[in-house]
Amino acid sequence: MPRALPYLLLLPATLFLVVFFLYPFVNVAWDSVTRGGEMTLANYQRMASHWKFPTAFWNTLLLAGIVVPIQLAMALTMASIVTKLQKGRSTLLYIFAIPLGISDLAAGLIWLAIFEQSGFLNSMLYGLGVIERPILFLSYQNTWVILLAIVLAEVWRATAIMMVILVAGMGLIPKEYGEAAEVFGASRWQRFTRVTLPMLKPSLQTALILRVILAFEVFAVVVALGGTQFPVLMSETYQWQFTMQDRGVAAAYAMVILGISVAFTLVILRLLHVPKEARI
Amino acid sequence: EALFWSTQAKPVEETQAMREQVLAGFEGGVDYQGMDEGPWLTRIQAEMQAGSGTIAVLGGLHGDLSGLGEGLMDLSAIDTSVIGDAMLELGRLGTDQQLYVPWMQATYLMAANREALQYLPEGADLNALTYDQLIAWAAAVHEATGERRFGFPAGPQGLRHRFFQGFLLPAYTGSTVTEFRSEAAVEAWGVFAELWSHTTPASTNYSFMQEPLLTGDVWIAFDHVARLADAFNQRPDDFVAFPAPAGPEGRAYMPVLAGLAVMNTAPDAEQSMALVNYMLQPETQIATLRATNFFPVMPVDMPDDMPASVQAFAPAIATMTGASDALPALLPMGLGELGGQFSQIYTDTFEQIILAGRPVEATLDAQAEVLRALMVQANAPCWAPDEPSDGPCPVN
Amino acid sequence: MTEAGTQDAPPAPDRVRRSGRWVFVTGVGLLVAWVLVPIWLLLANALSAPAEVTAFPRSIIPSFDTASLEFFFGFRGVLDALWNSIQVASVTMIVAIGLGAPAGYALSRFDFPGKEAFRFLVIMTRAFPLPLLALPLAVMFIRTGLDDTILGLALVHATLALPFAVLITFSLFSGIPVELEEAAWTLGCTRLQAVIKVVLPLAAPGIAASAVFAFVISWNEVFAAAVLTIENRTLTAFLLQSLDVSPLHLKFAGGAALVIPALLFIFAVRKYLFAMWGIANR
Amino acid sequence: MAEIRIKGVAKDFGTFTALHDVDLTIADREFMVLLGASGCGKTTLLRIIAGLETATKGEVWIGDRRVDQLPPRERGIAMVFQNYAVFPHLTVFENIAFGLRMKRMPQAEVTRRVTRTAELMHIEQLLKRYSGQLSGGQRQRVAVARALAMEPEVILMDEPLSNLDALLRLEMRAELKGVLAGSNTTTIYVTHDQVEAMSLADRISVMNGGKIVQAAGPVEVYRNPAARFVGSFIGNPPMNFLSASPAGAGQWQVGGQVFAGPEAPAAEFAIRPEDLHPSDTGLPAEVRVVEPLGPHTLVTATVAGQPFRAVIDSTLVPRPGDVLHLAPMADRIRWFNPETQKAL
Amino acid sequence: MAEIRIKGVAKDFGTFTALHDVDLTIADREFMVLLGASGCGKTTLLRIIAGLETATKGEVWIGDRRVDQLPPRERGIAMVFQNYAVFPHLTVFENIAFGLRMKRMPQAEVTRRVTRTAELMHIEQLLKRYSGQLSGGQRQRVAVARALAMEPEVILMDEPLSNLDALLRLEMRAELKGVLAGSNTTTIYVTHDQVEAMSLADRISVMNGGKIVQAAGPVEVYRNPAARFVGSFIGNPPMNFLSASPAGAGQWQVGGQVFAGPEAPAAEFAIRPEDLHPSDTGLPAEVRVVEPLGPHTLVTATVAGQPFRAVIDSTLVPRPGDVLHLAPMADRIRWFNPETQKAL
Ligand SMILES: Nc1ncnc2c1ncn2[C@@H]1O[C@H](COP(=O)(O)OP(=O)(O)OP(=O)(O)O)[C@@H](O)[C@H]1O
Ligand SMILES: Nc1ncnc2c1ncn2[C@@H]1O[C@H](COP(=O)(O)OP(=O)(O)OP(=O)(O)O)[C@@H](O)[C@H]1O
Ligand SMILES: [Mg+2]
Ligand SMILES: [Mg+2]
Repeated sequence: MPRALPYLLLLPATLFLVVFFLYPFVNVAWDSVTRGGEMTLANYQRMASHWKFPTAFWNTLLLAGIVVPIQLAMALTMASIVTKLQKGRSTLLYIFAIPLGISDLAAGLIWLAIFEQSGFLNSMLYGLGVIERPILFLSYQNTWVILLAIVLAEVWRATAIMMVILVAGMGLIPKEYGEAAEVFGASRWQRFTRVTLPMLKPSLQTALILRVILAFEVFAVVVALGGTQFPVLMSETYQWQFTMQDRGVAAAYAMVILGISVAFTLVILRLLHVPKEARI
Repeated sequence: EALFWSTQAKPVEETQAMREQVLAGFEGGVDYQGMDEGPWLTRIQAEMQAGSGTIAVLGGLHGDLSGLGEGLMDLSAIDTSVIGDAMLELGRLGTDQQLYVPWMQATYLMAANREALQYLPEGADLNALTYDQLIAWAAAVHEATGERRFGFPAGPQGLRHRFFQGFLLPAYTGSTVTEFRSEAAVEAWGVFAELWSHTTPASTNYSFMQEPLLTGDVWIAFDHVARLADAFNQRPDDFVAFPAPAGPEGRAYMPVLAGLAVMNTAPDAEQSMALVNYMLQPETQIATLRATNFFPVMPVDMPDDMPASVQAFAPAIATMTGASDALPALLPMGLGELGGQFSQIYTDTFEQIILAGRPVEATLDAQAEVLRALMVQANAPCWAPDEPSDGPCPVN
Repeated sequence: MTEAGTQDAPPAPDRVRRSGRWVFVTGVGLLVAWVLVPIWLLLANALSAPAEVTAFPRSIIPSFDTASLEFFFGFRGVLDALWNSIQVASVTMIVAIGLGAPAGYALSRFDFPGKEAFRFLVIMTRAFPLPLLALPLAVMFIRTGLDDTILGLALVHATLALPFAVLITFSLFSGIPVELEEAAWTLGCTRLQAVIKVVLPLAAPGIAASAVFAFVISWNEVFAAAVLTIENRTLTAFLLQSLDVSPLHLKFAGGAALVIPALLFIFAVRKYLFAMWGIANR
Repeated sequence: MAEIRIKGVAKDFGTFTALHDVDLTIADREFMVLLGASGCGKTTLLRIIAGLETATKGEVWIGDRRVDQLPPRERGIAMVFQNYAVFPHLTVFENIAFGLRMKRMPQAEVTRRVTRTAELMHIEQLLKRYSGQLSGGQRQRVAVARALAMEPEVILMDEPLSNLDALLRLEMRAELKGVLAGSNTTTIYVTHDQVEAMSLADRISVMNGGKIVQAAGPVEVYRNPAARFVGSFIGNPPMNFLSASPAGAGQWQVGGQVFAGPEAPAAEFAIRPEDLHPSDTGLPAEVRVVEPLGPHTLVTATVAGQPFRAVIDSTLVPRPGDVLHLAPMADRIRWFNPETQKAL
Repeated sequence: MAEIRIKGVAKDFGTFTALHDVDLTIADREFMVLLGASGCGKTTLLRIIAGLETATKGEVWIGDRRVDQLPPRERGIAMVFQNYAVFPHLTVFENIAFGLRMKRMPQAEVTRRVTRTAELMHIEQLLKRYSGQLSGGQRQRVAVARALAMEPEVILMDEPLSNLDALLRLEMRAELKGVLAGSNTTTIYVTHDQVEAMSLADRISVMNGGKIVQAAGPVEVYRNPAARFVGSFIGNPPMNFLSASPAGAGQWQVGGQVFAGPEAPAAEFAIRPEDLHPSDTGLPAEVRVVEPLGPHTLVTATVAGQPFRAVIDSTLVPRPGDVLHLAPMADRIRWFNPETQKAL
C-alpha cells in the first residue's frame, strides 16, 4: 500500500494527461513523421531547409537566452523585496503580480503602443524636446531595437510568473538560517547566494523550467512588436499550420520546440539538483 | 441559431454590425462568429474529421475556402443567376460543383492623406498613376518631410502577397505565375525596391493601413478596402482613395472575393441553404456593404446614405476597373489547400529580395522552382492574366 | 589573513543605513513604476476617445471617454461570456489543483521508479504548442459530446495549467519539513488529513500561485476557447479573438476589459501568496 | 493493554547501522526511560515504535497487535518530538487541540482538555499565540501538552524537558509523573537528565551504539551496572574505574590497596565518586582540580596514574597537588571483566 | 577588547514586554552565564546583542563601539542558536566552515580549524553528513563547533549542550571551558543546567520576567541570593522558604523554633535543602515523599504546613508520614523581605 501510494497520487494526473495531452500529442507527432500516410522525414527536411528556419531557431534561443536571465534576476529581486518588507507587502506583491493577469496579446498591444512611431515613447521624447520628429523604433532595419522592445515586453509581462513562485518558495525558508548566516558574517549578498539561493533550489527549478519552456513558445508579443521581422519557432509553426496548411511541417516545428524545451529542462534539473540528504 | 463561421468581418465593430444589421432579419437567428484563420480552420477540420458538426454556413475568402473542397456541399441548387460567371467559376474550385457561392467582393486601393497631394509629381493624374509616378511622389514626400511615408501592409496579418500576385507582377509581366522569373519580373522587383526606399520601415509591422493613416505615420498607402475604411469613416475629409498604379502591361488589380459554403456535416442543410440565400438578397448585400465595406456580388441600387468609406471607394474602384488599361488578375484557382503555400512564395520572395537584400535573379530562380513544384503538385492550370494551359500552369 | 577590526573606521552606521534605505526605496519605486506605467498606458488608451488614441503626440492623461469600453460592455452576450469565463476558469483551477497537488506531493515526498518519466510527461505538456493539439482534441470532443461545453474547455485549460500546479506544489511541498507531517500522523491523522491540515495551510502560497496561474491561463486562453466553444464562448474568445484586427481604440478597450477581471482575481487571492507563518523546525 | 514488545529490531541508514537487533519489552503502564549517548539511536527507536521509520528488520508489538505495518495513527501513540514539530500555522490552543479534533471530540471536551494540559504545562496564558511567538522552552511545553492532551495508550517523549529551567523541569517532572501514573499510559521517555531518569523511571534502558545494554530499575542500574558502559555513563560524575592486578584467590590489588573481589582471570575495579570518604587508609588520590558544587565538592584526581573523581562534603576543601586518601565503601565496590566489559 | 555593555535595553513584542530596562556589563574575556526561567527573555537578550532583534530602546556596546545600529556581521560575534539553525543544504564540514569562508580564510586554515573544532565536539566522523542525517545532539554539537571555529571576540551560546547526554555534556563543558579560557573571547552562555552554570561561570546573571535580578559570582549567587527569586530558582531542589513571625528584637520564630535574624518589620526565613541535617532540635518536618537520588535522598515534607525539602544522606531512609527533625546550619540561613522579596 505505501509503495503504491505515490502511484495512486500520480494516477489521476497521469490519466488526465494521457487523455488530454498524450493522445493528441501522439497524433501530432505522428503527423510530423508522415506525409501522405507514409513514414518519412520529409517534413523535417522541409522545415530545416526553409530559409527562415535557422533564423527562427536562433532568434528563439537568443530571446530566451536574454530574457530568462534578466527575468530571473528581476524575479529574485522582487521576491526578496517583497519577502523582506514588513509593511505594505501584499500591496507591493499585488503590484508586482499584475502583469500575470495580462494576456500576451494585450501585453503586445501595450508595448506596441509605447514603441510605435506615434507611440508613447516618441510622444514623451517629443514632449521633452529631445527629438523633433518621431523616431521609427520598430523598423525592420534595426532588428536589435525590435529585439530590445521584445525583451522589454517579455520581461515586463512574464517576470511575475517567476516572482510569484519564488515568493512562495522564499516564504518557506526558515528565518533562522538567514539569521545564522548573518551572525556568521555573511553580508546581505552572501546571505542571498549562500543561504537563500541554495534553499530556494526547488522553487528556482520550477520557476526556471516553466519560464524557459514558455520562452520557447513566445509568440504573440513577438508578432505584435516584430511583425514578420523577427521569426521565432512558434510563429513559424503557426504559419505552417494555418497559412500554409501544412500540418506535417508545423508538427515538425512543434517537435523542435518540444526538443529544445526538454533539453533545457534536463540542464536545469541537473544544475539545480538537491541531493536527497540535503533536503529540509 | 444557425452558426455562421466566418473569417470576415472579425473586427469587433464589423462583427457587431453583421449581427445587428445584416443578420438580424434572418428567421431563426444567426450566430455570427468572426474568427482568425487558425481557429476557423481548426474547427472546420475537426468537424470534418469527426463527421458531425455545428457550423451551418462558412464564410471566407476564396483563399480560405479553396482548401476545403471535399468537405463542402454542392450549392448548385441556389439561385445564382444574378452573379457573374467569372465569380461562379471561382466558386467551383476546379470541380463541376458549386462548392461555394460568391458572397461579397472587394479589391485593393490606394489611399492618401490630403497633405500628401501637394507633393504629387507634376502632370500626374491621381486616377491614372503609374508606378514611376507613385515612386516619384513617395520620394517627394520623403524629401519634403524627411520621413518615409509610403505604407504597405507587410505585417504578419497584412495582405502583402496579394499586392505582388495581383498588382505589381501582372502590371510588369502580364502574368502571375508563368513569367515569375522573367526579365520583366526582375524589373518589377527593382521598381518595388525603389518604392520600398520611400516606404516606412514600420511597414513590416502593419497589418492594416487605416491606423498608420490615422496617426499620420503614413501618407500614401496600399491596402484592402476593408482595411482602409476606418480611416475614411473617422476622418472622411482627410483622405482620398484612388486606383492602383499602372505598369507597362497595364493597370493590374486583383479582386477579392468572399464566398459562402456549407459543410457536409452541417446540422441542418436546409437552414444553411436558407441562410446562404438570405445573404444573396440585394438588401442583405447592401447591409453587408455597410457593415464590412465589401461590395455586393450582383448589381444593386445603392442608397445615398452609405458610409464615407463606401462613398470614397466606389468611384475609385469604378475608375480602376473601368480604366482603359485595366488588367484584372484573378485569385488563384485550383490550388486547393496549397493556396497558402502559393502565397507564401510571393511573401518569401519579397522578404528575401527586399528585406534580406538577396540578389534578385538568384532568389527568383530559387522561388520559381518552388512555384513550379507547387503547380505540378496541385496540377492547377493557369488562370488570368496567365494564358490558359493544359496541365499544370508552367513557370518559365 | 585579513585582520578584521584593524580596518579604517567604518562609515557612521546611521549614514550607511539611511543611504541603503534610500537605494532600497528608490529601487522599489522604480520597479513599481516599471510594472504600473504600461498598465496605466493601457487604461489611459482605453479611456481615450478614438481620435486621441491615434493622435500624436499622445497624452498620457486620457479624456476619460468611456465610449470604447461601453462599446464592449454593450456587446450582446458579454455577460454570458463573462460568466462562462468565470466558470471555465474556476473548473480549470479546481481540476488543475485537484489533480496537480497530489502529484506534486508524490513527487516531493517519495522516490519511486517512474518519477522522472512522470516529470517529463508534465513538462512536455507545457512545452508543446497548444494550437496543434487543438485539432485532435476538438475531434475527440465532438465525438464524445464534450464539444462546446464549459467542462470540455476547462479540461483543455486544465491540461495547460496542470504542469504549473504539479511543479509549483512540488517545489513548495519540498520546503515543508516532513516532521510536521509526522507529528500530525502521530496525532491521529491519516496521510490525507495531515496534508489537508498541515501541509496545505503551509503551502498556501504555492497553492494560491497555482490557482492564479490556472485562472489566468484559462482566462487569457484564446485559441482552444475559439475552437472548442461556440455557444458558450468565454469572454476572451468573445472579445479578444478578433482584437488584433480591430481599430486601435477598440483594441485597447478590449484589452482593458479583459485585464480588469483578472486583476480583481489576483487582488482577491494576493494575501494567500504569502507564507504567513515562518516555518521553523524547532 | 499497551505492553510494547520490540523484537530484534534493526535499522540501517545506508551503510550506517543505527540500531542492532534491539529487544525490549515495556510493560503496560510502565514508565520506561531511555538513556544513552548522543547519537546512540534513541530517537530512531522511538520513531520506529511510532511508525515514522520502517525498521530494517524486526517486529514491534503494542498490546497484542503487531504494529510494524500499521500507520502511526493506528498505533494509539502520541509523541513529543525532540525538535518539537509545533505546527507554525496554528495557535497554541489549536496545536494542543489538534489530535483531539482528529478524534472528533466535542468542542467542550476539547476546550476542557486543552485548558487542563496547558495549565499543567504552565502555558495557559499563551494559548492564543503562534509558535513563532514563543520561546524555546514554551514551544517545547506546547509539544508536551499536545501529546498529553491525547491521553494515548502509549506516549513517546524525546527529551521533552531539555529546554526548561531546572525549577520548571522539576515541576513538570512531578506533573508528568502524576498525570501519567494516574492514566493507562505506557511511557517511553528519552532524557539526558539522570536525576530525571532516576526519579521518573519504573525502569531505565541504557543504550549504547544502537544496542540496549541494560534495562532495569533505576537503583539497580545505578548500583549494579550490568556493563562498564552503564557505570561510566550513569552518574554525574560517572563511576571510577581502576585497573586491578590479582593478589591471590579473590583478592585484587588496586592503587596499592588490596580488596576482596571476584575469582576471575582479570578484573577491573569500579567505585562511584560519592561512595568514597576521606580516610587515612583509603586510595591515595593526587588532587588535580577542585570544583565546588554547592553542597559538595567535586575532586578530580589521579589514582595510580588513572583518572579518578570523588564527590566529598564541601566542608573539606583540598588543594590541587594534595594527596587525599579516599576509602571506598566496601559494599559499593563493583568489578568488571576488562574484556567483555560485563559485570563480574 | 570585547567588553559588552548593555544599557537600559528594553524589548516589546506588540503589547508584551519581553525585556524591561536591562543593564548589564560583561567584562572582556568574562564567561557570563545567563540563568532564568523559561520565557524570561534570555534568548531575546542574546538576539539583541547579536543584532538579530532591534531593541525597543537602550544601547548595546561591544568594546568601545556602540553596535545597536550595526548589522550582526560587523559585531564580531558568533552564536549558537537555541534551535541550532544548522544549514540543511551544507555538509557538517561546510556548516562549520561557513563563517570562515565568509572571512575568506585560506582553505588550509579552514580545514585546520574545522577539523580541530569538530574533534573537540566529537563529530569528526560526521563531517560529510548533512544535518538531516544527524541526531539531535549531533546537530547541536555542529552548531557549537560552527561558533567556536570562528574564534570570535564575543560568543553567544543559547543552551548549547541541552541535548547532550550527561557524560558528553561533562566533557563538552570541560572542552568549552578550556578553549574559551585560552582565547580572547567574551562569552554569554544560556543554560538551564545549574551545575553547568556553576562550573563554567565567572559570573552568573539571573533573569526573571525580563529583568536581571542578580549578577554575581556562582558561589555568591548560590549562597547569598539577592532576591527570593534567585534562591528559589537556583539550587536543585531550590531553597526552602518559611514564614517567620517576630519573636523579639532580631529574633524570629520559624516552625516552632526561634532563630536569630535581622531587625526588620517582617522577614521570611530561607534555607537550602542540603544545609539541613537531622537533629533532635531541628524543624519538625512531616515527610510526604522520599526520593532516592543515588548518593542522597530527597525528602519532600511540610514544616508548619509549608512545603519543605531536604537533601539528606542516603543512609537515612525516612518513610512518608514520619516526622523528621531537621536543623538548619546557622551560617546558611538567609532572610528576605516578604514585600520587596529582596534579601535582608
Ligand atoms: N514574536 C514574539 N511575539 C510575542 N512574544 C514573544 C515573541 N518572541 C518571544 N516572545 C515572548 O518573549 C518572552 C521571552 O522570550 P525568549 O525567547 O527570550 O525566552 P527565553 O528566556 O529564551 O526562554 P527559553 O528558556 O524558554 O528559551 C517569552 O515569554 C516569549 O513568549
Ligand atoms: N538519515 C540518516 N542517515 C544516516 N545516519 C543517520 C540518519 N539519521 C540518523 N542517523 C544516525 O543514526 C544515529 C542514531 O540517531 P538518533 O537520532 O536515533 O540518535 P539519538 O540517540 O536520538 O541521539 P541524540 O541524543 O543526539 O538525539 C546517529 O548516529 C545518527 O547520526
Ligand atoms: Mg535524538
Ligand atoms: Mg530561549
